[in-house]
Amino acid sequence: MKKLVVLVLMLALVTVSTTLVFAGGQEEGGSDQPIKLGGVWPLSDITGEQGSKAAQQAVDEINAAGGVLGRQLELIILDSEFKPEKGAAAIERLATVENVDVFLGGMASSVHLGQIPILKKYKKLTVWTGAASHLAENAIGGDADWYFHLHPWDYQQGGSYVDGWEDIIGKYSDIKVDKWFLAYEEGPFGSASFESSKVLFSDMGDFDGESFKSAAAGGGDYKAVLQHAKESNPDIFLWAGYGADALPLLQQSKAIGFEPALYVGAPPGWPADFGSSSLAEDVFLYGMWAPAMNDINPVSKKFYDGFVEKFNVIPATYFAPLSYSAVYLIKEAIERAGSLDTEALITAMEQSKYKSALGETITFKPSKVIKHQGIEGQKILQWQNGRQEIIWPFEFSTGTPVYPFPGWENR
Amino acid sequence: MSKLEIRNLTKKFAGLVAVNNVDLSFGGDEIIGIIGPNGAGKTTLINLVSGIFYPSSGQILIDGTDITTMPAHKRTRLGVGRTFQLIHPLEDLTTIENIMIGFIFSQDLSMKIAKEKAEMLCRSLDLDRWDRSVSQLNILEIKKMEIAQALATNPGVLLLDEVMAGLNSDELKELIGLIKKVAKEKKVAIGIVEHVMGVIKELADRVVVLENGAILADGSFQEVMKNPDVIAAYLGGGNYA
Amino acid sequence: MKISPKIVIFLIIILLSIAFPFFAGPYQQSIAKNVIIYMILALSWNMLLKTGQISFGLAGFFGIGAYASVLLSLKLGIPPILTIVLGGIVTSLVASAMGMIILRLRAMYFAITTLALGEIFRVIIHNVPNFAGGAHGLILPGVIFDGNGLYTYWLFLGAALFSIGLSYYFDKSKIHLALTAIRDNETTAKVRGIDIFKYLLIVFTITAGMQGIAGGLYAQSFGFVTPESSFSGDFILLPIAMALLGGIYTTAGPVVGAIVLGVISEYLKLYIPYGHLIVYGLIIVIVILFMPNGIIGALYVKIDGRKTFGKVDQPNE
Amino acid sequence: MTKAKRLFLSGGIFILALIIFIWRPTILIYGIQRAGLYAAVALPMALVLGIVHIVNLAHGELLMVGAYLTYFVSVTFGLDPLIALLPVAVVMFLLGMVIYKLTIKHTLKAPELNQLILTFGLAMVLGQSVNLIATSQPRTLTVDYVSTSLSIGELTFGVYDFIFPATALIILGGLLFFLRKTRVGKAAQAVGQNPRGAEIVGIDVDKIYLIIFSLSTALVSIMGSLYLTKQSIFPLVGGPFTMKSFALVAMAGIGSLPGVLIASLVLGVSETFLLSFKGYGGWSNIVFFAFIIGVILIRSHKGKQI
Repeated sequence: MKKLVVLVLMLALVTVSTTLVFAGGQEEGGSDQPIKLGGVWPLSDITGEQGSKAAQQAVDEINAAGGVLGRQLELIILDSEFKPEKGAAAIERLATVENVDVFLGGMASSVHLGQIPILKKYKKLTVWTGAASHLAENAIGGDADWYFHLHPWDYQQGGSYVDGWEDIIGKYSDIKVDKWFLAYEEGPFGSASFESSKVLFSDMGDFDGESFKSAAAGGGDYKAVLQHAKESNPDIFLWAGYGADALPLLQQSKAIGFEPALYVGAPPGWPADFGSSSLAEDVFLYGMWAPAMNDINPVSKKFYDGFVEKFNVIPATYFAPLSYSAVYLIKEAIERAGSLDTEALITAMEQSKYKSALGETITFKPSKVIKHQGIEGQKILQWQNGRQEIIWPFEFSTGTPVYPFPGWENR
Repeated sequence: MSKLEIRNLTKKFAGLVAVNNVDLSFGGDEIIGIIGPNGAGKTTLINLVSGIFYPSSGQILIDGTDITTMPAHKRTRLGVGRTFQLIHPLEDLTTIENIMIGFIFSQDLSMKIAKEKAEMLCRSLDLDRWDRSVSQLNILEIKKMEIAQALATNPGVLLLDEVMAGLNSDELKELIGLIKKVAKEKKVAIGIVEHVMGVIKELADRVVVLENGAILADGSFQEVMKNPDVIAAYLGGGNYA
Repeated sequence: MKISPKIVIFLIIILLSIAFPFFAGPYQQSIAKNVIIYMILALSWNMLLKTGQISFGLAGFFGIGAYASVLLSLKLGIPPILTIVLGGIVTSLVASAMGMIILRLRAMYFAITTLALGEIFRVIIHNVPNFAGGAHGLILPGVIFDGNGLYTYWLFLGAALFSIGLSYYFDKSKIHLALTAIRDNETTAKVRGIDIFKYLLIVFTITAGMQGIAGGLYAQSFGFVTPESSFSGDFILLPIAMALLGGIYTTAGPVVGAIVLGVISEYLKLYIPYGHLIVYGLIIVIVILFMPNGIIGALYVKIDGRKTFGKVDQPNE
Repeated sequence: MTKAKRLFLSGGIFILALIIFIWRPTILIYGIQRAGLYAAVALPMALVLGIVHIVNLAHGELLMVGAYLTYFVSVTFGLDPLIALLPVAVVMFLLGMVIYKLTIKHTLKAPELNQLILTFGLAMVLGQSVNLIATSQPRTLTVDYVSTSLSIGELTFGVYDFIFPATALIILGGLLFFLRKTRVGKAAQAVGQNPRGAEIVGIDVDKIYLIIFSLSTALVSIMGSLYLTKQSIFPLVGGPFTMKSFALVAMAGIGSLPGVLIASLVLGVSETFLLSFKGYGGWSNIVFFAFIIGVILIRSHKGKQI
């Protein structure tokens, strides 16, 4: 009996202390208070880690330059831990405990799917940098005017590749692409690439593909899929996987003597020092940004130098400039709106014309379902002399394509 | 009044014959002693009857029902009870709970009635500290608990496997008295495997001697002890008297 | 019926938890909901553990429940609450069919087989894109109660109380005796009339159903399922850690463990945004080292002076 | 099993292997390479499970830490990873000792679940610490010899991967020699079979546990170094290996080191067999788990309950 009483009392204690611990301040933001932005990223992942840091960098820059509307910005960063329920709880906290005015951040579609019901509840201005799955777009729906999505949707990425290769073939007549082979990791990221590409590339010749288990998921043996690719002898070999797959794929291609004329990789990020490998030379890649952008884009240079100075590392993922851009988009919208009223912010956001570090001037247009889609495509780049050079769109190009992919023996 | 019949029972383990063509039946309130040298197949026989192992061939019947291939818990319900040579108490349960198990699961009694019955049983066995955990019991109490556990399943036939092992002479006397009382009051047929000849002499109405898995002799204690085969077997296998 | 202080305190806690949304904000409620999901998993896992069987199949059943609930909503238009219950029943049916085959395995062989079956479910879901959305998963047109936090919280609380009640019933009824007997010594248990297989099957089926219900709640409240998130390995070891840190073989243990670990993880990340999981891991290590019987076990030792608090069979050798 | 049966079975397997080899030689080549990796990683876990009787959920994380150490040693001192693996293995042996002394030793008397969750916590600490220090960005060493290939007629395949089966055989041979021929090894075997009995005859059980756990840590770290030469590493790279090894050990039967090799071979070859059919790769994951369940069930049917 006694032990039960003690037990129950302890339970009660835990409940009460929980409530107390999480009862946050509910004070309203006065005009001298900072404007609060709330960001959610998976902080243990390089995308989330650098994305959140780049956002902080932008906030610090803006504050150093006097803030917005005479007020400072404050960025509250929460970890989604790559878990939908944690990502959703983070939004609840930002909305109710921290009383932020704007949501931003994002990475991973499944986490975002969990957050969407909560975002819909608060309908605050939301600027999202990740989540490419069309399921997320469907879940957001067509009437969410407060939602601004920067990252291209999966089908848009596929479409941009079609445009890109058509442009490249048109410009460089020696490049021939009739037969495609796509090796894709079996998770949602790779499957989405395959399904959309299969439809989109059907006009551009033979399209074939097969899945593999990514090293990120405990795989890393690509010999079977490479063997099949070799047997189908494509003009262009693409792979959609993760950074950890990049070099082993090349090594195993070399080992089995597979030498396609175009070798294209589409991971969200590349391994450190990838460029220093001789195998990496002249591999094409899809991406939104590379340090090469600094040569032609002053915003990119400013972002890059600031990031390196502040954090002492090189930005390794395009989620960093993307998050950086998100903060500036928000800042400009607040300035245009002259207030933090959501309606005014949405209208101001719709008028955005922000020259971003990614090259594009970001404006918002409707996509298949939602009203406000920012960037609509990826870029085609190529590893040349250890550096990612931008090949397409030609307006951002920092290099010309090297074709064909040199044989393994000449490296 | 139950009756256990064992017909032509054989059990082989990987070529070794542990029980060899045994025919044995007893019942009513008979107490039979099962003796024999180490490795004679006594415990295997009990294991076969209670359903721990299944025989290689032969038949086991209780009150005419064939239980040869029946799972152990069903045999218990039909009245086969036993104790273990190496004691197997359920350590995470209290003593009374250990005993209640039999009432609940082989006689389908409710928790409340099972508890009352278990307490009654404990009293009748002079086992007072029934609310303790098993680890706090002494050896005699554990033996009593084992017997109570088996009695709680309401057995018609109770097989006791070296239940006296490890007891001093006072404790031995107490337990012998108890078993006599149980046999008389509960009308249970008891098969008792024992090394201590004094116990067999005291308790058994009839004695069966096993050697190498087969029955060597079957009769009253005096008869069996005079049997030259038995004497030879025991002289060969060491002195147990 | 005489009113004991135990019942009074218990009622107060229930009332407090029902009234929780009125003095705690949506964030606290969402934490509570997350805690409840893990609490149900921890409780159900602990219920099966009483037989000595260690299941790693939690994520598999969680995923089946989640998918069943979403598919029933999408394909048959059944109301969400009903699909959660039906999802639990579907999971139970799957589990009982599996149990027929695998419940004679013991110790780590059972554990690894349940884990493998969970993975097989995930791979199957992954490879049937037309039926279950394949690698992308499926989304629901809306979430349960149209996102009304109050009702959702009460639904979760209801599920939690149901699970606690079930677990408590397992502690107090004859099932407790059967399960403990099976864990302590199977030979004794069967010789005393316990149908081991029947009880294992019952418990396996019921606990899998609870795990399926947890999956259904999760899917309906967030409005989606994907193979990766619905069958996530997080639903295996975290609930086990919670049950163990709270104290196994009791109802209070998993409840306390889920609350403590669930709250700590939220608390930590506010102060250590980058790297809080290191501290979380360290807490698990330290508690296991210094409270091998869990929080409730440590309390029992304090109150009862009892040294040991149950034990699990050693691995088969 | 009778001798005739065994002969018949091995003959059948040999003929099957021959047919596969003639039909699609790559299945066998890649299958053996894959099996080698599985076995070499699973063997140290089998050792710990067989003797210390703990399921080490930090097994994969120790591989990962070994790989990262090798990476940093190689980059800093410009060493070839195959040379760097030696000092790293020594360091990892010491790390194993520290982990054992500080944590595992104190939970050995507790139920096995406590060790499971303890090592789960350790895995979290190791993984997240590396994540904080080195970020989640994959890291790679480029070593030229890993893509060495051999062409026989039409067939071109990588030969470097044979380092995995070779290592597996060396580890297995070494461990068997250690356990059967050396004094410490024999003592370890006695401890594995009956720790209490071993204690009575005067074996220092704690010291044996310490040696075995540290040895296993060093061995798995060597596999981490080898893995680094072939693959990119990242903080979560080890996780899948833990479960895979655990499953293989269960398939092999606890305590059987050669069994791990056979289980790995069966799995490796059947996975590559399925992968060789285009479009069925996604189902090859099922093979792994179906095999585990099948083997465990068959063994439970033949023997007693396991």
